[in-house]
Amino acid sequence: MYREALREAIDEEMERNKLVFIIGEGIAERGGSYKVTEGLLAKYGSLRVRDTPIAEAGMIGVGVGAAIAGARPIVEILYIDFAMLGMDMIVNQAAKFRLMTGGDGRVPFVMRTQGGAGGGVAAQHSQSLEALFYHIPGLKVVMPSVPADAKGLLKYALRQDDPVMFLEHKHLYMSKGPVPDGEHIVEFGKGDIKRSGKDVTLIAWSNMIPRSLEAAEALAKEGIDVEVVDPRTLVPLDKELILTSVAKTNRVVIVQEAVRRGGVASDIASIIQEEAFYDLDAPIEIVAGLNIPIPFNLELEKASVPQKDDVIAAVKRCLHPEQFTARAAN
Amino acid sequence: MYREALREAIDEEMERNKLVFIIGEGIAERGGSYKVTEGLLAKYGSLRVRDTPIAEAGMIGVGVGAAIAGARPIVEILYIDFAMLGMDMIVNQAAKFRLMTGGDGRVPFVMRTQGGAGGGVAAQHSQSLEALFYHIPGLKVVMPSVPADAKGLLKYALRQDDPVMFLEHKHLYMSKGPVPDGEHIVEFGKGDIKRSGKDVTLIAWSNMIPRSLEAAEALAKEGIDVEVVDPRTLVPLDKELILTSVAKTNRVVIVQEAVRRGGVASDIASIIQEEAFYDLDAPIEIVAGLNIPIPFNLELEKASVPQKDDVIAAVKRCLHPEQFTARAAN
Amino acid sequence: MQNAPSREILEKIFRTAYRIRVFETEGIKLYRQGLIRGYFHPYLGQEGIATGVCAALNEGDYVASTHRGHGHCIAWGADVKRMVAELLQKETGYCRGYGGSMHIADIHRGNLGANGIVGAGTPLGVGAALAAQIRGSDAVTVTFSTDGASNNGTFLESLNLAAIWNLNFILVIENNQYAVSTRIEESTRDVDLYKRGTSIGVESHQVDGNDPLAVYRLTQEAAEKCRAGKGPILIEAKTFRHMGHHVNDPGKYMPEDRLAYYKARDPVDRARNALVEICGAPQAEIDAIEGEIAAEFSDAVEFARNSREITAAEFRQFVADY
Amino acid sequence: MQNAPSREILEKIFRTAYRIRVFETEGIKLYRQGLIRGYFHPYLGQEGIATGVCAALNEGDYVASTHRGHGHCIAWGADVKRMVAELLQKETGYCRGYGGSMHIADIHRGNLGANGIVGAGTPLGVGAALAAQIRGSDAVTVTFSTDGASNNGTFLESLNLAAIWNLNFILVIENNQYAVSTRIEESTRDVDLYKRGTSIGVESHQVDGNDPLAVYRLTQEAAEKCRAGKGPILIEAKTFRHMGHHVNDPGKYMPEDRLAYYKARDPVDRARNALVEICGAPQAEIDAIEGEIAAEFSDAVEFARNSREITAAEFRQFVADY
Ligand SMILES: Cc1ncc(C[n+]2csc(CCOP(=O)(O)OP(=O)(O)O)c2C)c(N)n1
Ligand SMILES: Cc1ncc(C[n+]2csc(CCOP(=O)(O)OP(=O)(O)O)c2C)c(N)n1
Ligand SMILES: [Mg+2]
Ligand SMILES: [Mg+2]
Repeated sequence: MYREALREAIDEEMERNKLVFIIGEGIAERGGSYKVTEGLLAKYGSLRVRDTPIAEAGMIGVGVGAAIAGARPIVEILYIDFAMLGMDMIVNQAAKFRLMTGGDGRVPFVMRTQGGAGGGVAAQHSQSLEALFYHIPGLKVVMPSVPADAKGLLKYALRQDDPVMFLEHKHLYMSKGPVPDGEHIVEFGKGDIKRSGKDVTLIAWSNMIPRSLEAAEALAKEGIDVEVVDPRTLVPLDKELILTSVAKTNRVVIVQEAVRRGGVASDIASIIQEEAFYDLDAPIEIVAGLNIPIPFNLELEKASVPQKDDVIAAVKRCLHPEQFTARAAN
Repeated sequence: MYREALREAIDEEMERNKLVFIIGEGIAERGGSYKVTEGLLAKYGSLRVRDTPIAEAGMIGVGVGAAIAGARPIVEILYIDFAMLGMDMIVNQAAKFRLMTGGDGRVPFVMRTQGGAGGGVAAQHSQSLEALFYHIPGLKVVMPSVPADAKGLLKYALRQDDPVMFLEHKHLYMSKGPVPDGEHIVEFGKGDIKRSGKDVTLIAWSNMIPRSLEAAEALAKEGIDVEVVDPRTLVPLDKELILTSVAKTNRVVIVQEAVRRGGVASDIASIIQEEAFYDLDAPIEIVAGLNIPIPFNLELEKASVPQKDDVIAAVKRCLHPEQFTARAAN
Repeated sequence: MQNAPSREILEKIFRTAYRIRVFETEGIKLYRQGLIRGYFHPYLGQEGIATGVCAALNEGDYVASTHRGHGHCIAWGADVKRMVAELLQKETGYCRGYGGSMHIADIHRGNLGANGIVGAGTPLGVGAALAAQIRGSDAVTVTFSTDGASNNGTFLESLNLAAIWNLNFILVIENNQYAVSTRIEESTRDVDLYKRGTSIGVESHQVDGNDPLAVYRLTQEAAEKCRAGKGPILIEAKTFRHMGHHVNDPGKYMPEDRLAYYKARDPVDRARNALVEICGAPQAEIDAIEGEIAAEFSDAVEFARNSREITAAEFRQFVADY
Repeated sequence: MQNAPSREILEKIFRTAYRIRVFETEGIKLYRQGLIRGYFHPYLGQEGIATGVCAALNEGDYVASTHRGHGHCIAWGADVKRMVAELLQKETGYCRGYGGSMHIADIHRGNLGANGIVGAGTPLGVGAALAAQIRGSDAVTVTFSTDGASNNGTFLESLNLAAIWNLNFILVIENNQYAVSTRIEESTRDVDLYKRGTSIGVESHQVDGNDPLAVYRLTQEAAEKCRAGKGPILIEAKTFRHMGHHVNDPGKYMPEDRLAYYKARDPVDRARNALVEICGAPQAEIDAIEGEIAAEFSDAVEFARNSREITAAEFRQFVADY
């Protein structure tokens, strides 16, 4: 399970390196709201596994400081929404320290948190905010979609020297999948083809991967062969993998849970149109959240983020743009 | 002058509506670091013009609360970089209140601040962070490039009911331009053609407008006729104006000072390729800041943000893509 | 007992405390039936605070609340119908189903709303107090806050602003001694949170939060001082939850003896006893009040169940404006 | 005078204070000549604090600083050459010209750096103290902070974390009574900032920041207590700037009589007097020290001027990694 894979990664890295430690709200005795840190207190003690007060700016800041001073902190923020309280420490300190020190200062800091809508937790507990970190040079942005990647990427995160926004999804914690035992490392910047196909390149990450795979299976039944590309890390982004796939399919759908306006999908689209303009046979389709905060009402919540049918429709639109755009027909 | 235009807007709106007030660091007796609020204390007194301690989260939060309770606060944040300290109040409170209350609650809150590089103020005082606000539904994002717009947009901001990120540029305060006296209002969502042309659509905002206009003049001498489109407000965005221009020129350059990765330019590009794919004769060119924090060294600082020559080169690339891309030649 | 409040006030206090008790007890049942989704943080055990505080405020005043906001909302006089409807995500709810438990607000009546971000109510409340000052009104704003929020930067920043601007602001810290499962002793070296107010020049008090009358009296004095230009004031009310953090938290980490201690000082019982002992209200009258409030809740559930949800078309229109 | 520090310490204190004085005085001239760009916040008048504090610390300890950071940097033993080179945006500077005045750091020697964000040094410093604890080291971390930063949320959040975790952390608030032109009385009702530490259970002291020896002694005690597991400790050092907020601020808002009061208690003079009075250092020796330090600064300017800037190619390589 995703959450166990995360736990394994933390456990193994804490075992391996005494400088790895973890702080967060209710992560010690209680084992965290999503049970990722269960058992770690008993194993590593209260020096390296400790609860914090409700002070996100403080805990992120303290984590950044500890990283600058050579430790390897993991700071767990309960909801990505709450990371907004610590943005100064992320944006102005963690992300900038390396450049500001001319390269001497490094910040091996990992912030683990989770985002996404579902279950009626409403506007302040449902956001997908990866785009905010994506735009800040100096941060790595990691969004694992399956347990094996969760483990391998977290292990890698804990061995490199730049601040990492490790973004999980509340709906993935219980998701299943094979997880290699022990030394399983996934480097940053290496995307993964989660399903290969020849007709359309579908780019997605985090919880949109399982949803897109479902859509792809449904489309397969109609004879449409979708290639599902999971960048796994948004920064660094595996452009090569994306462009290679686009060169093959000539059609692109990007699926993100975050709101449409100013999301990472837009950026990936801008890169593709810039670097593979002449490969494209149709406009890039972006399937994304509506430009609104997430409503409490479950039906409205569902309407606010991409569903399987939205993905299916987008794939079809991009296969037959002439049916949707007058100009394409000419 | 830009800063006087801003002052006029505040002055006229404070005169007009007793619920308009302004808070910020050093804005009262000292008149603000950029002299925008000079004279307002004397005219309106310390109830409506007041200094704050260095507490960005607090002052933004208090402004949001005052707005919810029906006043019309202007909160001046010295540098947009410091707004990171108040992100929770912006993202989770101001932007969401309207939806979370089912439409009943309104937040007529204006945050004025300034961004941009120049003068060696380094990584924590030079950012262009409009993309962060752009991605948060519920916020309006305003970026005036000339004094008249600064006045008209700020007056409009102070009469509408949603939270506004009013983003000025440190290099524009002393810039000159005609400013209509008295009742001059610029509505949100109405872009402006700052120079009309037929060969290339150049979209820019804030300080990239004067720079792009210079580039356009230089290009005009070579017989290249650039249309410079200033959306003026990024949210709402005047898509119509942009798409109309693109339909005419079939070529697009977008110039932003912010870093390339995940910037607003990417989003505008994604919209154009989505809605005007068949109009485009060449890839959309994005001229943007490098993906790094701004260095202190003046030469490196200059190299980090778009200069006139970068704009000129991009316009030429998009007029003759075949010279730059092997594929375009086929 | 020194200057007991009027019978009218005492009855109001009991009614409010009991109304909250019923709302939470019955609400939890609805939640367990799957009728309510998302988070539900019961106010059980803390009723004395919202009840005492709001009884001391006037119309035109403001309140801002927390994630554990039902009690404040009810004490501020909310329509229980519209509250239940909100929890059931119906169009007749306070937020038309857009907000839910953590966001119920009634801006037209000065309730700035519950809040999903711990600590956020403080700056918002100070802002409302600032707006009142700008308008020249003597309205008082109360922010209900928590022990957890007292370790958050917003506490210092916004209370300090209220202080330097002499705002009519009362910060009520409901110190229930836990933040989810974290004991207050793990979060601070000094569990007497009122001292933090004193340290920045804010008049600060401590009170038994399970004593609705004591809370009422202290708030009344505080509000008077505010209206006389002597604000802000901080009130730390010690209390304890009757159950876990939210409906799905069994709260096993709460020591039984401490729970028993506080349950023996149940604020609803105390409000009832005050009405009986001070005003001599007969049992029949108490029963009548309780019956009336129980019926009111059943009606509210009925109302909510019969209400419709926002339609797709309404939603589209809402979205179009963003 | 009670247990005067050793002659070695007294000389170190004077040398450091004087070195800062020269750096700032001469640095301002370079700024006025247009050789330094961006912000330059002089530490003139506050030398006693950095000097006294750092003299009491050990190798292996950490410091974190503010936007007004030259003094801390020098007191921590930075190479003046590399500091001037940084201000002149040269490749030999501490940050290779990427940082500038507000970001000079020397992470290899435990200086976490100046900071352009008021208040940010506190969590970073607490973090360094936490890292030391994790490593099992008894290193102490000092964050130099300011009156302005004391109204910021980071103050409460991070000092509280240091307290509950018993970190070896000393927070030194340099209370120079102004934040740019804003008087401290306008920013808080209680100008005795140390009380904020007390209110959260942190041992807190006040000291005359213009008395380097007093600062030294207090810091020494505080560091000892930390190493004995009794941290964190807060020290409020009252002081006053000798000029405006930054080089281009004439500082006219500073009342002349207060300025005169503090100039009469000049920390560099006091450090010099201590050396003369306690150790009987002859004037010739003082002159020699001063001459040496002045020469050191000239050499540093020479060094910086002769250094090169980062090349475009080096920069491209740097960027490629982002
Ligand atoms: C800023 C923030 N951090 C964390 C949370 C998650 N959270 C919700 S309630 C809670 C505990 C709150 O404890 P306290 O503030 O004492 O209020 P109580 O629940 O005791 O009423 C936490 C950690 C949150 N909602 N907001
Ligand atoms: C978070 C933040 N807000 C505002 C500023 C702008 N600023 C720089 S220095 C300063 C005044 C600082 O006063 P204080 O903290 O007392 O330090 P001092 O300058 O007196 O040493 C301000 C407002 C900043 N750098 N960071
Ligand atoms: Mg609590
Ligand atoms: Mg100061």
